[in-house]
Amino acid sequence: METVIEMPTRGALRKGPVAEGMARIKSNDIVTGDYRLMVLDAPPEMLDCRAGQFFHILCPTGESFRPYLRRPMSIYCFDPAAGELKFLYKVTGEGTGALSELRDGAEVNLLGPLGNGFTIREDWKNLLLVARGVGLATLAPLAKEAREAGCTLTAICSARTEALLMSIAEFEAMGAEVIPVTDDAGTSGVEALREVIEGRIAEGGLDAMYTCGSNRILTLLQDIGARHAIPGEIALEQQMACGLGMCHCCVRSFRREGGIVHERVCREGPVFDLQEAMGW
Amino acid sequence: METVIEMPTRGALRKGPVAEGMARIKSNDIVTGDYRLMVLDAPPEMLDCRAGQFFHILCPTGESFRPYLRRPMSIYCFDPAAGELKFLYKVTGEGTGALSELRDGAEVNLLGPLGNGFTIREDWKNLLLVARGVGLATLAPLAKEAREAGCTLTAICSARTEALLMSIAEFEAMGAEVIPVTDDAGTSGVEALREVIEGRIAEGGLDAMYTCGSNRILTLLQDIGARHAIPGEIALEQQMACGLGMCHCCVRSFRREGGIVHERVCREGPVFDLQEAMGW
Amino acid sequence: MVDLTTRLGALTLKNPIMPASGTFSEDLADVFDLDCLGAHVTKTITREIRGGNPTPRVCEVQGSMLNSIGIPSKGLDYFKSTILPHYAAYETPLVVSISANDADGFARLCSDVTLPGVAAIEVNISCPNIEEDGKAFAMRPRTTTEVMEKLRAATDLPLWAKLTPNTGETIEVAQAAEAAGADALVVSNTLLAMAIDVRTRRPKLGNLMGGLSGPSMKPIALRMTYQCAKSVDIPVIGCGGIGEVEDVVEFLIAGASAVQVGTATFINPTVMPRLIDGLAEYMHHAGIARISDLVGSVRDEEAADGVVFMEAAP
Amino acid sequence: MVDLTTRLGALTLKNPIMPASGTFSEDLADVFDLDCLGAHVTKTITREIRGGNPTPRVCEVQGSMLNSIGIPSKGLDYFKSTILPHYAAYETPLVVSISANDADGFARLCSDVTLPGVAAIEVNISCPNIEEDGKAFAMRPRTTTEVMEKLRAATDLPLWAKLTPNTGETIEVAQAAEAAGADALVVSNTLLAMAIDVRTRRPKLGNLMGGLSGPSMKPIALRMTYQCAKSVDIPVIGCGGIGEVEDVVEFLIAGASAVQVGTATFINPTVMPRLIDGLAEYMHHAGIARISDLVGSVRDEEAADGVVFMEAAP
Ligand SMILES: Cc1cc2nc3c(=O)[nH]c(=O)nc-3n(C[C@H](O)[C@H](O)[C@H](O)COP(=O)(O)OP(=O)(O)OC[C@H]3O[C@@H](n4cnc5c(N)ncnc54)[C@H](O)[C@@H]3O)c2cc1C
Ligand SMILES: Cc1cc2nc3c(=O)[nH]c(=O)nc-3n(C[C@H](O)[C@H](O)[C@H](O)COP(=O)(O)OP(=O)(O)OC[C@H]3O[C@@H](n4cnc5c(N)ncnc54)[C@H](O)[C@@H]3O)c2cc1C
Ligand SMILES: Cc1cc2nc3c(=O)[nH]c(=O)nc-3n(C[C@H](O)[C@H](O)[C@H](O)COP(=O)(O)O)c2cc1C
Ligand SMILES: Cc1cc2nc3c(=O)[nH]c(=O)nc-3n(C[C@H](O)[C@H](O)[C@H](O)COP(=O)(O)O)c2cc1C
Ligand code: FES
Ligand code: FES
Repeated sequence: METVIEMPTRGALRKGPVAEGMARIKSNDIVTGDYRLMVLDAPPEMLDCRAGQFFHILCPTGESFRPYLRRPMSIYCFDPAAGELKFLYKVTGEGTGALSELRDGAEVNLLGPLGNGFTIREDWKNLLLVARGVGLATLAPLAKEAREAGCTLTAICSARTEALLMSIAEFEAMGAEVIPVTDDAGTSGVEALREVIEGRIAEGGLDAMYTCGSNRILTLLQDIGARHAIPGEIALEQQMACGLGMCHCCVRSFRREGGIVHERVCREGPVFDLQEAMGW
Repeated sequence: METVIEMPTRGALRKGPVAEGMARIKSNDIVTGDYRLMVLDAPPEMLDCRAGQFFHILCPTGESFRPYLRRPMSIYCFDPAAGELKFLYKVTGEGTGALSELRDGAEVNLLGPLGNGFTIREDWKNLLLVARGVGLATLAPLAKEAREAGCTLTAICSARTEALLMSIAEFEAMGAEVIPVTDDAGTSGVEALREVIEGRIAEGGLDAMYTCGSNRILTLLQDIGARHAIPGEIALEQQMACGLGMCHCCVRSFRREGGIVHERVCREGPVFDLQEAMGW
Repeated sequence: MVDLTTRLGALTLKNPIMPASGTFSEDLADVFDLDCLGAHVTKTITREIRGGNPTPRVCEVQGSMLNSIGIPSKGLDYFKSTILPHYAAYETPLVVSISANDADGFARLCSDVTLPGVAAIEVNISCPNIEEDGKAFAMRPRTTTEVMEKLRAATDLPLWAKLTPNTGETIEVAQAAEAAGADALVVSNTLLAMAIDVRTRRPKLGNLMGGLSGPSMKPIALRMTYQCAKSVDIPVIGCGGIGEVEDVVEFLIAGASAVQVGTATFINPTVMPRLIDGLAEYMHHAGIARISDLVGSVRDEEAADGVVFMEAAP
Repeated sequence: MVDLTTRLGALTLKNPIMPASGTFSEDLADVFDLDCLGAHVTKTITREIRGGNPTPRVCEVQGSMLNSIGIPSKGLDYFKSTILPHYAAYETPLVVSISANDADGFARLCSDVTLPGVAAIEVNISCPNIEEDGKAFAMRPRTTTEVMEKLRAATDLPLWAKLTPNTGETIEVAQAAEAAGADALVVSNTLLAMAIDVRTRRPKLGNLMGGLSGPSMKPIALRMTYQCAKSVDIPVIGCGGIGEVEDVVEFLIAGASAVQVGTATFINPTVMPRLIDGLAEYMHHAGIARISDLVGSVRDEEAADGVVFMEAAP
């Protein structure tokens, strides 16, 4: 007699706003130095993204790398029409090491899109972003959103050497003006940056500033923002376990009326108000 | 200033009788059913072997299989001239599953040869072996040793079906007479085997019997051996951790004057006296 | 027809799979329909608003993780105004995990969360008891008895005691909790552990030490589950390193009536619905009709009774 | 020139790497020259001849193993007639691990193995004490004190106390052992655990439960090593899950003066000589001249002192 299995959850895996599933790797090549670009064939439910959001990636275990937790990665590029998702990452440890070993055609498990993206308010016209190193991965998709919103964007791209400057062509293709600065050329220091940004403000004004990652740049932009009353946003990083808001491991501190509060980078962030963010 | 590193153990990894190192896979193909043959390009220090000895194999960790301990495998064939080592194995779990996924050209870490092989006493002329299933892997190299010792060998090869009978050609190439028996044909039962063996003894006499693995065959051969005063040996299996005699996990019980004793399969075995071995 | 229904004393769950406290929240509804679960278990809440521990709060160790989150809590009022109403939307019973630093405060909180919409109270007695030397209530039978008696008097709801593995007296503590009126045991919380970054020589956790969870915990939690199931008559809920259907079955066989899934959800957020489906399929193929046919079915006849209470291995 | 010399009280070792009891024997000389090691540590011996536990005596768990070997022993006479002479061929100091079921028998054995050729005695007080309730001596400070005082009186050799992780009183036990005259602590033995074969529903170990060892133990043993090093003045020898150079360094930073390597030798029998070479290389590249520059160098200033004695994590 054929018995019937009761499947109590059939239908439970219905699509929530966050998808979990496999995506196939189209390419995964070195960009420059330790930086790699992973291009994925992703299902439509993963491609309803905003600039600033991220995916939580299950990096595979192998002989040489044995990551356990997922790894958060900003969306470097999403293209629903092409069904493409891209991550730009720096190989630093177990997780990114494991990612770097994946060959074309391999599949990788993604969870996302997660978190809140950057805001472009309707009345903002002139935007500035300051990105350093892998911070480009997080800020790059802002260029497209800025263009779609009809804004002009200036991108200050900072790196150790000229060879490590990435994505300049991509920014320019999106109509952004790129100002490359490097440690080698001595153009990437805080005071040099201040001059450039103050120059911009003097010339034509700035409506908003965006950055991510660096403490030094955060402090600089907070200072400039406060002086000139220019709002801004910063994308923050923190160790993550769940990526969904459940475990409370990814908190950072923020200044609010009433005192300092903790917020979860994965849920309330990763994008936060520039002035509220605190250095670390 | 160039400092010198003191290498306190330089030379410590000098060759002991047991080698540990990598061997390259020449092929790793299905023989029949779940049985696979792995052919390895092994260094000379691993090829000074005796029939009945084994290697302790570090099965690799991957996505699908995550064995932790090494796995013991009998030497199915060793050929110092060709630099070849072969294992015949049945895919049953994590470890053998992991082995089965290895591609040609991959390397695998081996420890061995380990344990004590079979004895062929100088005055023995007519030998009989009874092998079933993967037990063939353990007993097969006896054929070559028997030939080199100038003995005649009868090999009773038992399997569930004819399709699962392996190595008959190899035995015959070594001059052994092969008696295939199968469950399908109803020729592999204890009583059928008893008849065949008693027949041999009646015809020309038997000097020694060899087997491995099966409790049923052990009991049969012990009975026949005791009746006719024919000595014999059995290769035993047991879970192993170290494979070298250090951990005492691999013991089996043996009848001795003075009572029952434990011996380590990896160190005092895997080959033991047929009459002393106890069923399990 | 496989029947996944699970009885935990007065409570009947539609299946034995539920989340472990602190590894679950309403946020997971973004990924699947939470009504498929056997129960919902909240993060441990405290009466006061608490900030939690310094970051980093998690780190990896070989194949598992450490955490030292520190029970950040938005307090009792937030629980009543926001969290509790949220779960009212589900049929699945809600289990509220609570904790406090002293037994009387613990009992008062227990009484205050005895509210409509709460199906059971899980008391996290694995947290430090600051009236004593800071060791968790559940590290000793005496302190377990003291706090559990007060908790029992404070509520009529089913009371689940969550034990700690950081004790040498698992069985005595389990029996003390039962004697004091616990309706079930949750076995167990995380095991105190540590990791150091050799490059910086700093502890990998901001709070120096933290709790080990994930696959490494499984054989330890399974042993405790077995010890508890053998020594008490109330149901035991297994917890620690569960991530695959075989793990669930292994805990049920060891004596658990249900299981909680923690860290595995971080690695695979859909693991709980997968386990529910997988368990039904497993039972179907193995010809097992009811969960109760598995619970405590370990074939331990051959292993001497004496070793059940054995406390040292090699 | 990197100096690997390690001081353990009166004893000086040429390097801090030695085997863990029960995972080493003269058989390993088949694979490498045992004189490269910092010390040799025997399998625990007992006075009587003992058979050990039923098989299976080992099984795998995710990325680690369980064992329940049960201290089979050929007895004291065999040790004197066969094992001790064997090690006379080496320069490396010999540490003899011993055990007994009651404190007086333990002390007598300790006195009887105080022999020329023995450099130190490791007392495995993680084994069951059958005079009490069968819990290991090292589970409680009181029973630790009792047995260690008798052991101390029985020998003038350096006395190493091997602790158990199956206790909630690690620090108290460590301090009791020191107060009673231990010269060093070995931290630690295996943690009680269990595994069940879901197909047969039988325990995977013949003895039902066994000790967890290997990588899963590392964060637990590291935490105990840190706790002990912070709370006693005698040297601590770290043990548990060590298999890579970074593991050795992590234990040294946490406060261990030397380490023992157990299960890793089963996976890779040449791991100890590799660790010795690897440690020298690591120190060279990191510009560390002496082992003592690493020992206890953990940068824990930021983490509050209070949490050192914390006993519960989340
Ligand atoms: C929202 C967000 C977006 C990110 N986007 C990118 C990106 O687009 N490209 C990119 O290269 N990197 C990005 N990062 C950083 C990236 O997650 C880490 O570099 C990565 O986790 C390092 O993992 P690993 O295993 O290689 O390094 P390991 O050093 O081995 O990691 C050890 C642990 O620390 C955590 N960790 C290490 N560095 C960071 C970090 N900077 N932030 C958070 N956790 C960290 C890891 O997740 C892991 O748990 C992002 C981080 C966050 C939080
Ligand atoms: C000396 C010796 C020689 C052997 N020679 C061969 C051979 O030539 N070909 C072959 O196919 N098999 C041989 N075996 C058996 C082989 O070791 C096991 O089949 C293998 O370990 C199974 O591992 P697994 O991970 O695939 O199975 P799993 O069931 O996942 O293994 C789980 C655990 O049980 C142990 N185990 C399982 N079965 C056995 C067994 N029969 N003997 C010992 N330990 C076991 C494994 O080593 C592992 O630790 C031999 C065993 C011994 C002791
Ligand atoms: C990040 C994290 C937070 C936790 N928070 C709590 C908590 O608040 N209360 C509690 O009782 N247990 C807490 N735990 C313990 C889990 O509920 C569970 O007992 C433990 O993680 C073992 O199960 P696992 O191995 O499946 O994760 C937490 C565990 C983790 C990993
Ligand atoms: C197979 C085996 C046998 C052991 N026997 C003993 C023993 O006889 N005496 C003892 O003190 N510890 C014994 N131990 C414990 C080890 O010495 C060590 O403390 C433990 O395994 C943790 O270290 P590891 O993770 O490096 O293996 C044994 C461990 C194993 C795995
Ligand atoms: S990573 Fe879990 S709450 Fe943010
Ligand atoms: S496997 Fe360790 S003694 Fe045989």
